[in-house]
Amino acid sequence: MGIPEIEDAKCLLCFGYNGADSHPIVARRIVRGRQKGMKIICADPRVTETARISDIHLQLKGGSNLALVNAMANVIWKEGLADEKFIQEHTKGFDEFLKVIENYTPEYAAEISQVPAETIRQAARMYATNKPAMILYGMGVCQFSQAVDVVKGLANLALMTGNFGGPSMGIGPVRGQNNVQGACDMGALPNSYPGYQSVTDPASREKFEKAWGVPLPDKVGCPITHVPYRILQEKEERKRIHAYYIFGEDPAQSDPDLAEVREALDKCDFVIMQDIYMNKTGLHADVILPATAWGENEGVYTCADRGFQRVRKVVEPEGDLKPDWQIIAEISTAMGYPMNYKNTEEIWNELIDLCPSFTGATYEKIEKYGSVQWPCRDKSMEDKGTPYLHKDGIFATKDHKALFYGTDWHPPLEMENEEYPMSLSTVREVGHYSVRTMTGNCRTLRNLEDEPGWVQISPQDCQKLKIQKGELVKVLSKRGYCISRCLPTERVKPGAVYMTYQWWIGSCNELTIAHLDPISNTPEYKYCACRVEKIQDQEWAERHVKEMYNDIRTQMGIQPGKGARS
Amino acid sequence: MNYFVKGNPDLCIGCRTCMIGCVVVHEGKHIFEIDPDSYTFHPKLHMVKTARLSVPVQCKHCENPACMAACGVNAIYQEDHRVLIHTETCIGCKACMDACPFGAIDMVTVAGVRQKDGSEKKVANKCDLCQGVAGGPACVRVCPTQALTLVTEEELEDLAKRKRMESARSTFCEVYHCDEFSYGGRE
Amino acid sequence: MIVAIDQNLCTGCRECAQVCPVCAIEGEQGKPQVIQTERCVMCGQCIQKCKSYVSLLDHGNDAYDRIRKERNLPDSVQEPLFAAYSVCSLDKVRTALKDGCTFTVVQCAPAVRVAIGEEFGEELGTLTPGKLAAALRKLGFDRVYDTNFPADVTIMEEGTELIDRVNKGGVLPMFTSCCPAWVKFLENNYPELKDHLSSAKSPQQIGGAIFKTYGAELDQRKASEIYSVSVMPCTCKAYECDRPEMKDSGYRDVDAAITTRELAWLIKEAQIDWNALREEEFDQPFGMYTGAGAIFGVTGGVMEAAIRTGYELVTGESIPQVDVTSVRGTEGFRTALIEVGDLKLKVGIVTGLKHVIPVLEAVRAGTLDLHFIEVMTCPQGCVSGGGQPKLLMDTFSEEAYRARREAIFDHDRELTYRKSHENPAVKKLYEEFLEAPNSHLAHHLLHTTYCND
Amino acid sequence: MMKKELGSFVIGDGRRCTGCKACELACFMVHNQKSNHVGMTVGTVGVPVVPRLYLTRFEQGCMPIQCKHCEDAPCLNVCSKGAISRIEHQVVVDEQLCIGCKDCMQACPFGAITLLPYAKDGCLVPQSGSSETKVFAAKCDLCKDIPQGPACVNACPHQALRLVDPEAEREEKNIKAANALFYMKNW
Repeated sequence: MGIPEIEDAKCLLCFGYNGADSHPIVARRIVRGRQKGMKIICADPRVTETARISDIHLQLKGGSNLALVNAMANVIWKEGLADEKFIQEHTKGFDEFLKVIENYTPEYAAEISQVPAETIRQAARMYATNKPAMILYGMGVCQFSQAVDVVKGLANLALMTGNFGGPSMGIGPVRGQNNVQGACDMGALPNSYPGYQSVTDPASREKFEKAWGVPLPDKVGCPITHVPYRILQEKEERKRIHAYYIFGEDPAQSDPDLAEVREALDKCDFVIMQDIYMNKTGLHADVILPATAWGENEGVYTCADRGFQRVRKVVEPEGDLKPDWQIIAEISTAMGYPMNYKNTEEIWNELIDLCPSFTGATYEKIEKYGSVQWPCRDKSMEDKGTPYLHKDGIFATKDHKALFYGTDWHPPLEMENEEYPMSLSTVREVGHYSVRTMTGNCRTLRNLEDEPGWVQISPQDCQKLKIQKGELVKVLSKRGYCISRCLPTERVKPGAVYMTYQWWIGSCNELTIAHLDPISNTPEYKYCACRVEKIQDQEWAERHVKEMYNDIRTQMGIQPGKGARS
Repeated sequence: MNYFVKGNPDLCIGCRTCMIGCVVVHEGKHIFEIDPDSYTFHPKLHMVKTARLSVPVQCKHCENPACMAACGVNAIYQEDHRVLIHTETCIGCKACMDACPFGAIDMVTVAGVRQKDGSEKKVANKCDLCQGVAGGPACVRVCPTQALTLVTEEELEDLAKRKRMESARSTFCEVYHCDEFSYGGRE
Repeated sequence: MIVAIDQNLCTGCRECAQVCPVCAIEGEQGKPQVIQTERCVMCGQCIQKCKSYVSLLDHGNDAYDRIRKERNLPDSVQEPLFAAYSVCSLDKVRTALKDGCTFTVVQCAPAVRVAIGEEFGEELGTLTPGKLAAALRKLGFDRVYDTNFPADVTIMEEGTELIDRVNKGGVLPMFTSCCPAWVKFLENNYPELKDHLSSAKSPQQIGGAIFKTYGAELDQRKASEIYSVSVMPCTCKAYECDRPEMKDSGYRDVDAAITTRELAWLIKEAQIDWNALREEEFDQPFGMYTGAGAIFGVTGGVMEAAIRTGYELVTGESIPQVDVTSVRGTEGFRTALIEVGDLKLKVGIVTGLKHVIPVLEAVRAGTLDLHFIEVMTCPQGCVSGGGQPKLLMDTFSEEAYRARREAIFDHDRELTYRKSHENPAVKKLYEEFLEAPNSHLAHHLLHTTYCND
Repeated sequence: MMKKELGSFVIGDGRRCTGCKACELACFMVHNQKSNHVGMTVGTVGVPVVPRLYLTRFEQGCMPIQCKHCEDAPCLNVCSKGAISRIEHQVVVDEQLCIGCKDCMQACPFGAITLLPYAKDGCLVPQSGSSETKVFAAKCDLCKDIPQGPACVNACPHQALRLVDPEAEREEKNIKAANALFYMKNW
């Protein structure tokens, strides 16, 4: 489905996705859809902007996603709201799925998710009876150890109600960071070449080996979240990692359990950091390769709805920095694999000819139509791409049938306990973006909000801890601690605290746990146990925060001494 | 009658672009070249987020403003459909701040100006409907979801008229089941 | 008039009007207020309340001295002066003290010793009987006696009168008569109930009568030479001692009554260093008093003292529980039932004159089934009297009254004798002089009548 | 509530004030307990009453006037002796330093400062070099270092005095204003 189609959906199930803070432009569509009478069901532990204007807000307890999803499926089936014709014709595995969701009555899910059973029923009815219905899910789904199971769970709901293969329906991942979709399309994944062609499939491997003239390994690569293990604890010498080439990523800020990440970076023999600004990872790198920023180079981005779009250069880069592709080409040539592309189009053409589903997306076509949503197989101008997948229920599986997949819910790994009585979840905050490498240096955004950032706590918990708005507090978990500013808000329920991972001082990733989803290897950012402590000496805390911020900015070579004005 | 900007909580997504737009317009484009410490970030509207809503709140440019009455030094005056504060005259006595029932006025530092004892000079700050800015209020223009609208006298007038018509029509037709307006025609 | 409002200082805030128990203060809001003398009972609560002080800004720099002179206050007075004030009668006392040949006698009320210290910076409710005696002696009084002694005598008289009324079907319920403002209130508004009042005089007047008769004999002095002064927490006592009928000793029983605050002025004027004073005893025999006399200063105190003695007079045995806690407390009107042998004595206590009106209406209608009722005009008895040290902030009044009340009960607990009839001096008084309570002589000297004018 | 940036102040409510001056007396008392051994009772006072708020009468009623602790304080900026400074957001006069030049009295637009006699250890302090009593600029210091201050607010029998915390109240009024917008959003 396409982003513009959001407006025309009759019903939107927004699961674990805070549009207003992560993608204001997408949120515009949701608001406009609401004005056009779209029903909104919002599942989020917090009262997000979408929840605020939703018809039904399923304010579930963190870590109970699958229980809720299964319960909705249970209600849809029990109340006969499923599209049985679509199920027969376009899906299989429905009966095993039914056995799984059998005991997920709304009452059972209510206990786990703290959402009243009646509300779950209303939500399921609303989703099933307003077609076309669209599902948007974000990091609230993906950053759990049961991430893949919940995505499949949501897909089950869409399948049960025939919400596939048409406009303004289906299920849409909204992606966390910019061009995540493009990176995956281009094969920056441990298990696939460009165009999602699997590394373990001999045919694909031979095609790429022939095209690139080098033998390619037939095993899946190492995901970023396994790198610390492969540096620090890997027993087999052959598997241990000695060099780490990082570009456009700041693991020392955005990966969980930062203490372990820093240790890994320091132990690793050779670390290269290629980025447009200095950042926390840069502090541990042996070599810094300054690359051009988004306005200084050109290329192709892919939007969350699979739309290739051209990015063009606006400003000539100053200082000795090059576009990313030129740096990689030079390094590859130096390492004995000559790459002498003249421009990005040459690279793009080589790539789309190797990927059947991208072949038709030439530069010319993208510039003409503004955006081409793959798959676009034919180079002729008529093939404008595919706005939505699985048209008329034809799925990409061999027998074109979608597979139902039901599993049982299980709680997150690290639940609250005696020593760490509250749950912590990472969230987004409008005003700054990602790891603040860019927005951290934009003055008006820094005026709006600056270090050490906020920790959102319910007013009841603030009263118990005797902390006021704006007071600096200490947040601790088994992995470490950080200092942040208390923000009492009725938008969160007691017992849960929420922090944004963009803050360098109030960096919540000092606390998060590196427990991964077995398939997607995404860490369980959205749930770990933590504790909030009052700091008695506020003067010391304020000075300490300012000094830490100055030190970091000085080490990074940004104007030294110009500390943050919090 | 004075104009004012009104926020619609149903459209507002709490992104605060309006606050940044307000500062940039009042500070001027050079804001991005000058030394970050040489300007002051004082938006003239403030985002309010509660459990139920997000919407910015700013001065309503009242017709007989409580702030103007409370001002000890006559620094507040009405001109060009708006209520304005003459910041050179203002002594920061906060009477207006206490008088305003909407909390639309706050006290802000004046960049680089110190009092005799070294403490920063602070004066009253509130929405001036972007006086002298082409295109009118910046917050209205920059809002990504058009949640802010400038309400002028005329609009207010015909809003009231429209509501009167609507209630008259619905009472006449739906309550008394007459089919069309007959201007006092029959019983 | 003893209690007055200065028309130039009064700003018409009418805080006093709300405090006046008899609604005797009238005037428009914002205009000077006027006291209706026929209704006023001179309790002085308006004086305690008034905050409209002589201000440099509003009245000019020399207004203070002028007003101080107008009110003939001693020049040593530096404290703020207010619109509502009580007439100062220190001149008479000063001349008496200077006059070599007058024999000056002074008595001080139970509530004075727990408040006078406050005027010299001591904590609220500091108990200072010893310093009080020392100061009075230093001022030149020939005999420093204590109203607590006549208080014990009052119990003997009133207790006996109560028992007679109960046994012989006398007029019941009987009201106490030691609070002059309450007596004046009854005379003004319920004259037909005057027989309900105990005929016994107040301790001040009983003391005055005794000092000028039996006391004169003991000191071989002629009554005419004696100048009898009393120090009272009350502004109405000055009116009581000047009542025409208060001359049963042949002379004014009490020549002058001054308030606690006036005594403080006198002490300051004599440049006596209050904090350096060493404790001294009251002169005997009229300085000897019991715990029962001491608790007169608190609401329910007279009642408790009467019960402690009345119990023994009726049953012949001493009261099992000396602390009759059932009559204590600060509510405006409370009742209690005391088992005195086989007699079920039903008593009532009123504090704050506003609370007595429904009681009087019940008495008039004959529906009030009580034997004995204590009535005090001031909010919590004499400790909160109109002549007591005036608090700068009303928010401290509750704390002050509580502190003074507790000091009095502490004083009661530490005394050797705690029941009036055990007072050896009282026994000697009856043996040598009065023969017996309510005897002919006692009746002549220590009892009085009401609604005389 | 966010870090305190603005000075609080006490404001009178003319509708409730009866003009009884309990506030003036309380103010004098708490400011002279240590310096002039003023106790709880009138008898312990040996110096003239020097309040720092002034009950003011006008035809329709009366109310006390006191300092607003301005953020750009004319008195502070005019005091050539530097006797007036800002301590923890409150504007305070150093009584020893004040030479009674009366500039602050003329600068204050509210008449919240007046010259009153200065007393120490229970007696008036003479000016150096003359028998005249020393005077100082008396104004509200919001009961600095006085527990349970401000005393005037607690002493008022009719709760006609209110301690205003401008920032906290502004936030509350913002939320009320935002809620009001909730009801206007359909038009």
